[in-house]
Amino acid sequence: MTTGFRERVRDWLAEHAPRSDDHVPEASESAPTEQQLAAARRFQAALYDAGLAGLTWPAEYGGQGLTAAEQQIFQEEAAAYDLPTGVFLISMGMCGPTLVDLGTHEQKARYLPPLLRGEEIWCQLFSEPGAGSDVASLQTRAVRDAAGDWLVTGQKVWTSGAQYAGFGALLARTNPDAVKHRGLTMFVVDMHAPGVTVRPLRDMTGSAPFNEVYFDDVRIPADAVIGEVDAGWAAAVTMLGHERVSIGGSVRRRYDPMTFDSLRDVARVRGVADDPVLRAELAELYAAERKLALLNARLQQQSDAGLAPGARGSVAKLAGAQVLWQAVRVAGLVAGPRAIAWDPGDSSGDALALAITATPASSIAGGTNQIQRGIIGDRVLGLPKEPRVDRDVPFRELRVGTQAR
Amino acid sequence: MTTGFRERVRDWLAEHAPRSDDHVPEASESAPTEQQLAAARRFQAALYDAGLAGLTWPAEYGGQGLTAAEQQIFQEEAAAYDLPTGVFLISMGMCGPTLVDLGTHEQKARYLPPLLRGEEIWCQLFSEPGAGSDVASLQTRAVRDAAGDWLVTGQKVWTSGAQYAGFGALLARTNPDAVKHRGLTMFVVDMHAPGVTVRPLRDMTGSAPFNEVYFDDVRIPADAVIGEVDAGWAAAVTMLGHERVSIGGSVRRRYDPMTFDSLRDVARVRGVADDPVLRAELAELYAAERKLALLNARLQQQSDAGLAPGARGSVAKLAGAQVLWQAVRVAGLVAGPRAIAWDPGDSSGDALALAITATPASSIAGGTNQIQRGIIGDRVLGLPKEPRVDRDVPFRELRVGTQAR
Amino acid sequence: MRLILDEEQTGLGDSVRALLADHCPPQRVREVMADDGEGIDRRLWTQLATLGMTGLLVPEASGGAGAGHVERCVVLAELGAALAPVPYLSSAVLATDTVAALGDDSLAEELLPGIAAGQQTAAVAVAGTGGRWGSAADSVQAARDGGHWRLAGEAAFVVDGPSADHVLVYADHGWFLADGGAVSWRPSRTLDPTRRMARAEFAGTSARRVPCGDPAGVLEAVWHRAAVALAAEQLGGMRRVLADTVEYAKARVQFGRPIGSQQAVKHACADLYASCEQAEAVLWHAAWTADHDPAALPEAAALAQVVLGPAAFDTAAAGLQLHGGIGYTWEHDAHLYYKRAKTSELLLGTPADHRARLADALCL
Amino acid sequence: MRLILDEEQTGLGDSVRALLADHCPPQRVREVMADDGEGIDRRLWTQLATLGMTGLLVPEASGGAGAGHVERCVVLAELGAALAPVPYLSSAVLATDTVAALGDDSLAEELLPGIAAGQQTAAVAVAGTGGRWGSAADSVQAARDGGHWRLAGEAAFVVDGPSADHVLVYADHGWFLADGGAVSWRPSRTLDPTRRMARAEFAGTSARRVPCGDPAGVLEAVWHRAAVALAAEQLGGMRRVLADTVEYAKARVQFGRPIGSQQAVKHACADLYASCEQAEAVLWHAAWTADHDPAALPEAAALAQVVLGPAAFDTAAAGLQLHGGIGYTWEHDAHLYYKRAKTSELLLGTPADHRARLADALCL
Repeated sequence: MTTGFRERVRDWLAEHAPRSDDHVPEASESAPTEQQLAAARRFQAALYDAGLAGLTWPAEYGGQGLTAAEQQIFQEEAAAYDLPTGVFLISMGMCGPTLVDLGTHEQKARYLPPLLRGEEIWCQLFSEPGAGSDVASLQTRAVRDAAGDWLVTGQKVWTSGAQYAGFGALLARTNPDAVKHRGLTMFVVDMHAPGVTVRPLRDMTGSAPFNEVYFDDVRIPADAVIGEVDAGWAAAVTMLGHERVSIGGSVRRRYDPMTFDSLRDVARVRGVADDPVLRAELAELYAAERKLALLNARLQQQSDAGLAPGARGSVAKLAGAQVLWQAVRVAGLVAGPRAIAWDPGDSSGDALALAITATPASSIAGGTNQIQRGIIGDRVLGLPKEPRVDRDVPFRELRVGTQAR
Repeated sequence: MTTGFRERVRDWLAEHAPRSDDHVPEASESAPTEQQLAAARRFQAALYDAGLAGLTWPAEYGGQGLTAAEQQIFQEEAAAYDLPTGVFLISMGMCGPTLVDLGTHEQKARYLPPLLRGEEIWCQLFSEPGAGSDVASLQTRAVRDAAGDWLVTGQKVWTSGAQYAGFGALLARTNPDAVKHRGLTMFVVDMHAPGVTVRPLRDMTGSAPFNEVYFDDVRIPADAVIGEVDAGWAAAVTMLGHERVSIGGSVRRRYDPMTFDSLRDVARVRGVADDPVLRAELAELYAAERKLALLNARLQQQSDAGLAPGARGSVAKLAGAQVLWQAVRVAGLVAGPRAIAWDPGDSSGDALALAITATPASSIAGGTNQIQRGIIGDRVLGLPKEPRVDRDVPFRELRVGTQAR
Repeated sequence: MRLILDEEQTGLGDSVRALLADHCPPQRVREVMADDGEGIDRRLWTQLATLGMTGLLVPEASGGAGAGHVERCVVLAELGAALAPVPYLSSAVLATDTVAALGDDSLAEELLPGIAAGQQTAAVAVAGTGGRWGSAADSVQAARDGGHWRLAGEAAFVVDGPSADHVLVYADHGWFLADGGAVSWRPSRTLDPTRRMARAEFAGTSARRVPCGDPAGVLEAVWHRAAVALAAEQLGGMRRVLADTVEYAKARVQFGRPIGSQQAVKHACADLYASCEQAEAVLWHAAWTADHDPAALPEAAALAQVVLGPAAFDTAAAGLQLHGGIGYTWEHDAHLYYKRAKTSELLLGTPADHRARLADALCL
Repeated sequence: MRLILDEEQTGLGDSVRALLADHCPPQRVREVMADDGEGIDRRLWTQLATLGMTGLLVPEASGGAGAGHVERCVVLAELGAALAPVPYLSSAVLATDTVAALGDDSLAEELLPGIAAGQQTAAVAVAGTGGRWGSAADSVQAARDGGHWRLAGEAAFVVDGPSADHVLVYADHGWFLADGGAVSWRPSRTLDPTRRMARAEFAGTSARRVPCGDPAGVLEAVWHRAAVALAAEQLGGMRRVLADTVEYAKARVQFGRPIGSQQAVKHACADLYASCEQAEAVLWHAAWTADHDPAALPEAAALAQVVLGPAAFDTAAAGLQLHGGIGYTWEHDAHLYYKRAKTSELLLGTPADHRARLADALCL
């Protein structure tokens, strides 16, 4: 039966996958154009109509009710294409699965089908200026009014896709008298509700793939709670678990100036590939890249054999960032001054500079290197936790972020 | 007047400083022979008789009552020699100054003159198997008996010079019901008292420059307390302050296989000095060594100008260890297999292997790299301290070391 | 060998720092950076000139201060800390030092008073399109045309080129002086938005040949002095990043306590401090050597770039990392120091090139 | 490409680990180490032989197990973790692989059954006194003497030489087999007290020439297999150091809490784990490649040494550091792993040599 499925997927993709020039940037890469967005929605709708969206999700809510085996087959076949599904990554990889896990029947019936068809895109509203690695210290407040509705005020940051999302999964503080992990609640928020303001957030590369989202007395109905009131931390952990899986699965597919292959070519073009010192640097970079690739392949084989990577995925994340930093160093050595000034219109110059400028994200976004080392130490090696000074204190009495409260 | 002093020192040293083949190893290096010890004592006595020992110490107790200026002059002149004073380093640099600061008149009168003459050598008894970086967690107990004497039981470790020391400055716990820093007392202990056992402690190089010292109901009279009962932590801080000054002042004088000069010569002898990769490695090692040397020179100039290095000395200690580790790496590259096997009788092979084997001490002894970074962060940069879980708990209730209590 | 500043030098740094705090806050840097023009704050430049900063190494006879490299490095460290958008490195360092090294009195008389007064700026064109220091000699051809010379070809990576009144060119027949306005400039895109560079196109551009027995020797002398000066800028950036990072580590709370109380952050800050302290010592040694021990300068200057280049970049990268997400935003200044540090690390050659220079100086 | 072990391979590792836990505890390693003799635990060697471990790569026809590199690496990882004082690397790897690569049936018939049964051991002499792999060809001269050959000169860094029954020598005229007892041995002093090496002195030593069309090719093939085998030993050492260090970090209390709860220690342990996991992947890839994709072996083997050599040493050094003072004592085992790791890092050439091999394989 799975053989038939593979052929179906392969045939469908061969017919419907867009050519690479229809490329849609991933949510975390840069903001898509209206046109790219429309093309992505069309593709996702076609995927849904072909019975290839939400493979493992319940059939009752628009999914296909299949197993991880079919999902794996789809991914293997899709690996040959550059599908324009980046803008749905958060919807499909994080918000949707969390709704499947924790949503009410009404929520799932209302939200999952249009999510799967690409009609409604979701974003994730956790991080705040004062709450990055320490998400649970967030300050956005949701206060219940007499009618049982919630009124939300606060600011979120680093929100991918907020500019085109119809809905968001919002984490807000509903009980400031509880300790910090206890007084949070997760909500479905309509991104077009009055009081929601989305502003692009420019990052150090100069582009604005992220947003800041401001909530000014935004009204949310009582039935928009995901999971239980004041049990938002558990819901967030559920969602972040789905995030880790999606991050680990991503691959560098398109031209990347920071790979060994690219930098070796730069060295050849500049005529410095024979320099023994640069040759050694390139070989070391290759070794670093290769050992990470082999680690990922081994994690995959272990996973296929039934040993899920879990927190060990942090090793790949950490090593990935380290390889990139090493590549930045080697890029300077092989490209020389060309890495710092180039002619307008020289797209390889633009690409190299963008890659150098984007590298810090690798060791910050999705959990800093420091956070990854903590995860490995705590969860993989079982080392004792640091003493926590914020566990037993009502949130109201805690200092957080850098802001006056 | 100081001009005359410089000449006096210069003349005396020219006449009395031993030739380099009379070399006496430093306390932390390896155990001296009886003969070396006797020679060192003779030299120190002559120094004392010439009025050149204890320059800044009170004249009342055998010192010369001079200023830091004369001390500085002496050190400058002595730098040209390899004086056999290593075995007195702890006596003169730590125990003596602490007695000057905290001792009673009787203690100073009894102990300082023979200490200055080299007749009685001192050792420092702080560290324990369960209390290294965290000295205040030590478990050696001193219990007062009906007569007011103290009975000491416990084990000390990493004690330099205990095998030839006449006296020790001992830190012991006198009140286990107090919090850990409050229940300690410092004592003068007679190293030949019944119940004191000194055993050589072999380190990873195979030599035994250190000792373990066991106390089994050792009786110490009431007047042997240095400073106040239960105020031993303050006394220890005083003594460790003197230690930091002596460590910062040490220099690598004799042949050292881990220097740039030595490793460049190894590369030349092996005919690999022209290898561009090794050339680059050697140049990097030179840069690391040179920037540390320039840092030390700058700290000295600042100190001369009235800005004492204080905790900034930890930078030199940290950087020194890092240079050595870098040198170990370069040594492998330039010496190749010769670093791992050599003919019996090839003393350069012995020296290289010893240097590789001794390197870990550089980042552990005298405070690990981790401790140095903490000192820089806390005291130089003024970063907030880590939360301490052991500050307010009676020592009796604390877990320490790895031992059952 | 003196590795600490005297009172006068300390005072000099204080006054420049105060000027920059008032007139060149980050907001001002960003205004100039966003401007499509020449990328220079002319008003600030004039203020620096008024204080005598623009002619520190110009002899008093030519209207300069006749001061030393140490003084100039004191100023450069402050400019580097503020990312001040002024043509100091190009005009007060590279061009001034080239004129000095050429030793041609009439050239000095013609250029230095204007440079020292800050009324005119000059740039140097020494790299060809491949970027190697000195490779302009391969890519710019000089030909005699009657009484004067004409230049043809291209030079690249010319710092502050388009805004310069004069351009000193290292061409196949030695050193030439061209009028800035006579050169055809093609502004480059740059990693660092606070430092402009351009490609110079010569198409029969009229130029004056500067008599010079050893053009390559002059080029070397300029490199050594530029390496020291750039290291001073790099040191300034390191100090500023360190100070900002320590301040942030004290203020930012996470998991109920300041992040600076976490060992991961505290120890990283300690490492930055250790790196910065060693960089200080190397820089002041190089500056002192430039003033007092010219024979030792090739080694000291190479050492300065070997140490400061990577140290300044690593510091900028670590500072950004320790700021977390906020450091990755355009709004925060961390990225400006990051881009400047990578640019400076490669401006006079790569760290591997500098290491090779050091190895040469050590007779390795 | 398979990077994980199957059940049988896992079981193999378990049984060797159990054997070593019973018969080769640290105390036993130290007894053999302190002994002036050959530095080998003969009883343990016999036990390994009884389990069939000594002839894993020997064909079944010659009395071996006919297993693959993966299986041998499983065993080597356990031996490396235990620092087992047995001539496995010398006899079951270097000598066995040399015989296999030489492809001479009569040699194989003569040597392999004894080696596989663990009744005889063999060593290889390939380095001259300078230590370069293969340089014995410059320092050992072979001359025909009637029907046989005589060897003159010296080879060095011969692992387990004096205890070997047979010695395979890479001399100027190709490969030779000499009787171990006929060689004059000069035991070397070694950094690693658990691995003996010696200098072989040949003074007209009678030897048999092994016919071989491409002696250098055989040498290369042996290097590739040795690089993989040594990497397995290195991985075993890394795993053991990591486990010991994590255990210590949980148990040791400082400032009122286990040191493993301090970020400085925890994050260092995390880095060791990350390094070890990547090393595992590289090792099993190299072992799989040796079994299934010989054409890719030069790259995979070089990669294994480029990665595992420095990683194993850095792990040993960091593990020692994290133990603090106790790790610096002779009594603690940390120094044995430290000395073994530095020795292995340089045993088949330096990391720079291995990197050059990798660059060659990548056509850089």
